[in-house]
Amino acid sequence: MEAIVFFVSAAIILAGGLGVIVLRNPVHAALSLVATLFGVAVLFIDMEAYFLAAVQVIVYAGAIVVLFLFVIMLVGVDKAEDIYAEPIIKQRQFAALAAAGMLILVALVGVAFAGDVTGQPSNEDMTISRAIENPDGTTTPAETSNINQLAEALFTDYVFAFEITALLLTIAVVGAVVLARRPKGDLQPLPDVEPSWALRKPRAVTPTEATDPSAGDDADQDPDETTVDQAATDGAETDEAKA
Amino acid sequence: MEFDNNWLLSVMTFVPLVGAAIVMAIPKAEEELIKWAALITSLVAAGLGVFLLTDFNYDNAGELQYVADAQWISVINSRYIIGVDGIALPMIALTLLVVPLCIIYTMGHFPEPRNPKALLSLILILETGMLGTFIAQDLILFFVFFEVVLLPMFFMIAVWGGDDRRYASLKFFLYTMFGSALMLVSFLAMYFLADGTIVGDEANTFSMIALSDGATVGIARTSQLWIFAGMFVGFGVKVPMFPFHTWLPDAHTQAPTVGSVILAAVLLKLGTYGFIRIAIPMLPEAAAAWAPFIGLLAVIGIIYGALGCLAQTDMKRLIAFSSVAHMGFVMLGISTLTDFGINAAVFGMVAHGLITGMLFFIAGSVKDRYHTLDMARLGGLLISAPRMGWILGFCAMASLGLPGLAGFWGEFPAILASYNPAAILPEATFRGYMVVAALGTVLAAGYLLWMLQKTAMGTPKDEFVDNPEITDVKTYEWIAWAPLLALILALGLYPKPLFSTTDDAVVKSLQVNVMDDVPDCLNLDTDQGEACFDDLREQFEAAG
Amino acid sequence: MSEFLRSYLTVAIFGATGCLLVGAFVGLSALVRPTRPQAQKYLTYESGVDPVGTGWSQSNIRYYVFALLFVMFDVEAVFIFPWATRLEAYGYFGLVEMAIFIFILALGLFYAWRKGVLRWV
Amino acid sequence: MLNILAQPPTDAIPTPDVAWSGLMPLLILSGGAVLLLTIVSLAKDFIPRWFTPIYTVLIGIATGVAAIPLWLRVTDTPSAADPNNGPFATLDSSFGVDGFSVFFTMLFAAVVVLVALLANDYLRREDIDGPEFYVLMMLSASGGIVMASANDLIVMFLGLEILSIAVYVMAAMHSRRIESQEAGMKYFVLGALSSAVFLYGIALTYGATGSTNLVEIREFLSNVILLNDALLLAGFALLLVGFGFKVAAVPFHSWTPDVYQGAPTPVVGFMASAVKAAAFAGMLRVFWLTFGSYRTDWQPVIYGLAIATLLVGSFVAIVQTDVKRMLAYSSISHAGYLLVGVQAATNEGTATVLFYLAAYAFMVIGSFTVITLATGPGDAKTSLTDIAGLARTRPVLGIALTVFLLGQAGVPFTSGFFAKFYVISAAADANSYGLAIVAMLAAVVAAFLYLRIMMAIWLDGDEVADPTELAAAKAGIPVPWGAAVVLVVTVGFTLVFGLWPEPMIEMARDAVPALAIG
Repeated sequence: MEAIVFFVSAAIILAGGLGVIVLRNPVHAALSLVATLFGVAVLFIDMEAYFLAAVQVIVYAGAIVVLFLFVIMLVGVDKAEDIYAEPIIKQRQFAALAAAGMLILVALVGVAFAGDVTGQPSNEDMTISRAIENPDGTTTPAETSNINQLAEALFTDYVFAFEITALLLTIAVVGAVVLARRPKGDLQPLPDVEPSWALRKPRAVTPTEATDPSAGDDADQDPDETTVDQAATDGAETDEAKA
Repeated sequence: MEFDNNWLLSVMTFVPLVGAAIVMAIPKAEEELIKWAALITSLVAAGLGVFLLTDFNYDNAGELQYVADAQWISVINSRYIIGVDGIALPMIALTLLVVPLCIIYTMGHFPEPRNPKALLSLILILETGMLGTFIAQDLILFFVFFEVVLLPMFFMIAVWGGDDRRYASLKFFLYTMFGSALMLVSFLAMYFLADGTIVGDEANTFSMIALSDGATVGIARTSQLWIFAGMFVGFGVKVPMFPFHTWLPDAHTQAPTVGSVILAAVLLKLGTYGFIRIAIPMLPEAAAAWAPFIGLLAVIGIIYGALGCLAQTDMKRLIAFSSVAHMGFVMLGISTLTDFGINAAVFGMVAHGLITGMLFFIAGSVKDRYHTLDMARLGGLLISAPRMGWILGFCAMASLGLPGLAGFWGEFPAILASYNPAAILPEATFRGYMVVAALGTVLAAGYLLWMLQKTAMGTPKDEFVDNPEITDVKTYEWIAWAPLLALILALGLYPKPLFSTTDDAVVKSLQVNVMDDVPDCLNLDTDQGEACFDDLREQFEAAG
Repeated sequence: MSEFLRSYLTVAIFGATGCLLVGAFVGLSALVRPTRPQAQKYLTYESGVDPVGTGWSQSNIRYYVFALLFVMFDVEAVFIFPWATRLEAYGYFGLVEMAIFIFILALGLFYAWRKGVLRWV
Repeated sequence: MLNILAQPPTDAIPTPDVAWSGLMPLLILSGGAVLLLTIVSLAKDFIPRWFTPIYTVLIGIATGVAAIPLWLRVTDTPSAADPNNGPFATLDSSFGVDGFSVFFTMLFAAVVVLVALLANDYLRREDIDGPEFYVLMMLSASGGIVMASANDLIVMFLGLEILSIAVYVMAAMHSRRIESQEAGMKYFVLGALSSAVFLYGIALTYGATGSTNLVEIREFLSNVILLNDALLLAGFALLLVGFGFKVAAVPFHSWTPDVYQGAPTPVVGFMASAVKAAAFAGMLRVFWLTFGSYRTDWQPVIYGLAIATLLVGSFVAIVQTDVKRMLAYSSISHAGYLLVGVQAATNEGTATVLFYLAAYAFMVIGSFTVITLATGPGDAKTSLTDIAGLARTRPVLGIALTVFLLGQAGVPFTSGFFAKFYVISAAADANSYGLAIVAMLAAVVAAFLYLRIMMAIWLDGDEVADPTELAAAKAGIPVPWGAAVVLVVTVGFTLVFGLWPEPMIEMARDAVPALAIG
């Protein structure tokens, strides 16, 4: 049964992950991320880490993805960048090659040595006790709920980590406040730089494009380019519809 | 702690640095004051040098004198060890002589852009670096001073140089730094591989005394060869030896007159001095293995330099190429690994310093007057400025090795020594080198006389006739040149004092003083010699 | 089927029942209510304001700060929860540690408040 | 509720001891930052502009001073009179206090002080909000201290994040410059990726060893012979990638030039000194100290990284025309040298890295101070032609920059020379002669870069002969007192330890890391 749960949730995770990179509409991509995160939560449950599963849903699927969506909406979904431009020649092919290589590597490590988790939890107290299935079909429940064990670890071995997490979150708040503030005064003009030699060929690069892709937001956008983008997005949507 | 024993060398070395600081502190407007401060500083250093020359114990010139040994960086056991012996003494004297003369020369005619404050402080810093290199007896100290020399020279070329100064200065800097990079690795390898305990030092030591006294015998032959190779590149670039020489013509041509003079007179000697002081005494076995190769590059340098000279149209560039040829003779003398050859090399270094320095002075003065060094446009110097023409002729003669002038005693014994190199070296090869080198002297006569003919003989070209700028030797030039001319003549007529000063130290540097019964491995046949070094290694290993 | 999965079966049954009930009631009302379609009735309900433009509108960056603050306290809750379940086991040590934790986070919120990012203008 | 707490529960959990003395510098620095944040929130309109920089400087000095008694304690050997001497750890072995971590604490304190002095006038010039900058910088430095002191991988990860996130924000703080935003964004995206990789590495290492605690991992690795160490090695690789990003080792360096060019110049000074130092601290702690028994496995990888970093850093720098980009590549090649020291995997090698980091931190802050002043308002004119002739209009700045560039090139009589020398000697000691030679040759190539900058400031540009014009040009590049202090300190450090490196080398050697249980 656990195996079935594992495979189903693994399929959900992979499909979600694939969706994140394949879907052209960023909102859809974010939503398929939710699927992935839910799948992970199911895996946690499968491993009897209930609290983690809950946290996964509450924090990741709930809060983090909401944050993602905010950012996406902030940038504006309709202003998709021209993702068809390849800054480096044959970039896509290389990326695909690299991804395939990584996949093979991970698969090799994973498949060949999957059973070889060598470490033993050195501290017995920290072992998350699991329910034991007895031979006669009944189960002996876990000694204490894993939330208690988690708390125990949190207040002994990881108490320092716990405290500095507060510091980290504070930095995040300060950073967000600082960066979200409206800039004082006018923006400085973009520098007039030549595109680097790697970018110079093979397509003609307009100066605004070459300086900084993110400048497209507030700089004047090339009308032709926008239509191309629009077409691209539309095409992507129709593709999805077919799928 | 007596003054003359411990402090003399340090004071002498750092006086110019203090002078540089003083010069920098004087406001820019006080140009005269700046010049006099710089001159006085260099004269004070020279005065200390005179005291050193009189006080030096010539009977014991083989031993280091005025040794000071102080803690510097104890964690890597690098100490502030200084001292001077018969090899270093002439070099120090040469430095102390040339620098004040250069300052006097610049006082009369300052190169553009003027800024005497900067140029004079650079010269003084350079003096400290050069003197420091000659007195250092610790590899790190040596390396530090060796590198310190680089920067002032770089700036001198880059700021006061000719039209192509950027290229020349960068090339100079990068070449030399490339060499010293490998040299540093070699020093470190020696530090870790040598065992100083056999000569009563710490196990890992940078002390040049300990390392040349035999702390290095235990190093395996292959390691020795590699270490020597690193040093070879480092010193060879500075000399410069044949494949690494290309920076020299550019640097010389572009440098201001004083820069060229100091470069020719002292800086090139740092490389050959390194061979004599560090590479050969510390790694005699590797030196013996590399010597035929060094000799080959030396004779290539002699011929190549000479042919290069014949292809030049620029007088300064011609003199620069002649430096390559002359340093080839010095390196040939060194590569024989005999006391005779190395004595000749040291003499050659001094003679080349005096003569080529002088030639660059003249070239500078010619340039000031004619605003060109293109030999096709020059001519008739003997008519328009007869004294200068004669001085040029005198120096050209000295440079081509005319007996009775200093140049002869550098070249001729070097050629002679290669007839009879150390026994461990292949005799036939070196005799072949001798023949080629002798050919080189003929070529030298050829190009120098050709230069003389182009510039001094004939009648002045129309464009320079009745040019009021073309005057004969001026007073400041006389002051700057007279000592050099006198020394060229004096050393040429009576070379013995210099040879006797260097001889003991040279003999000592070729000995492998490791244990009581020292076999003279370099004076055995090739096979026996190598076996002899192997024996030494075994003895060392047996001893612990 | 293992014990732990069996307990989730209950959840599944409840969920299914819930969905069924909603479907049943919506279906029932669709059967009994009158149907008079008008164009206005098919407009998206936006608090009585006419929706203009596409649904994909660009939102204000201020939302982002709110969202981030929300995440921050979400994470805080994650830490508080395990502590709360065994409050007595950690004694004063736990209390002090948690107080420090909350205090630092509260300072961040305080800062954001004083900087005025919580105020909607 | 207090009643509940007062009763000793039957199953009370033993709570860890806290050695406050060991945490003191960290508490001062992070507490100072949080306090400043509170002050800013409470009285934002009443704080004079001079208050925050002075406050930050004082906090930095206090941090450094608090580290001194710790230094004396941990570098001493335990005796009858002081049994507590020597390295120790606290909070269930998650925070180690040893010579190594205290050395870094002092270094970070110094960096905070210097950058605060420099940033004051910069922030005023560019009209950037002050207090947040200082708060973030202090917090970031606290993250560095945590990384250098971490005895637990999770703690180290959090240190890394505290360090990095604050710097991401600082990099993007010049809100009117689009390049600054771009820099922050690029740094953030790539940095977040590297953090994720790092975290994955921690997970795999945990899987292989059963603990995240460095002490326990080391125990495990030295006591257990793994028949199959693939999982562990995969963990090593991922951790190394994570560190490689932070130290800008090739091939994980691609963010560096853009970020250095775009970020506000004082922040770049902070990044090049503190962030690099912290990442190397973490790397040494994890690899040399913890995975020391597996050094034959990771040494070759670092060897390769070092060579690639040295070569790319020095060669690519040649074609740059922007000073900040040049220094970015120079910082990459410096990372290569530091990797040479790490690769040696000896205590001596560790000491060389510490010395190098200290020397480099001062030189690089000094360099960026000069560039901050020379580039003028807008912080955008950083090409070689923009600073041409600087030494003639402002000889003091020219000389200072020359000292720093020579130091970075490794010219004698600067601390940079001994830094390079010492690292190379560690490599030679470890018999890595090939690496030593590559490193020295890279130094020659890199020297070209520094010479180019020097030539630009000394030789290029128009000669300004007219005294009034010269005065006007001078007035265009004011040297405020804060920057002047930074320059004096950094030039002094570079030259003094160039002539007499002994005390610094001694200190670096005393600062050998140790894993203590506590």
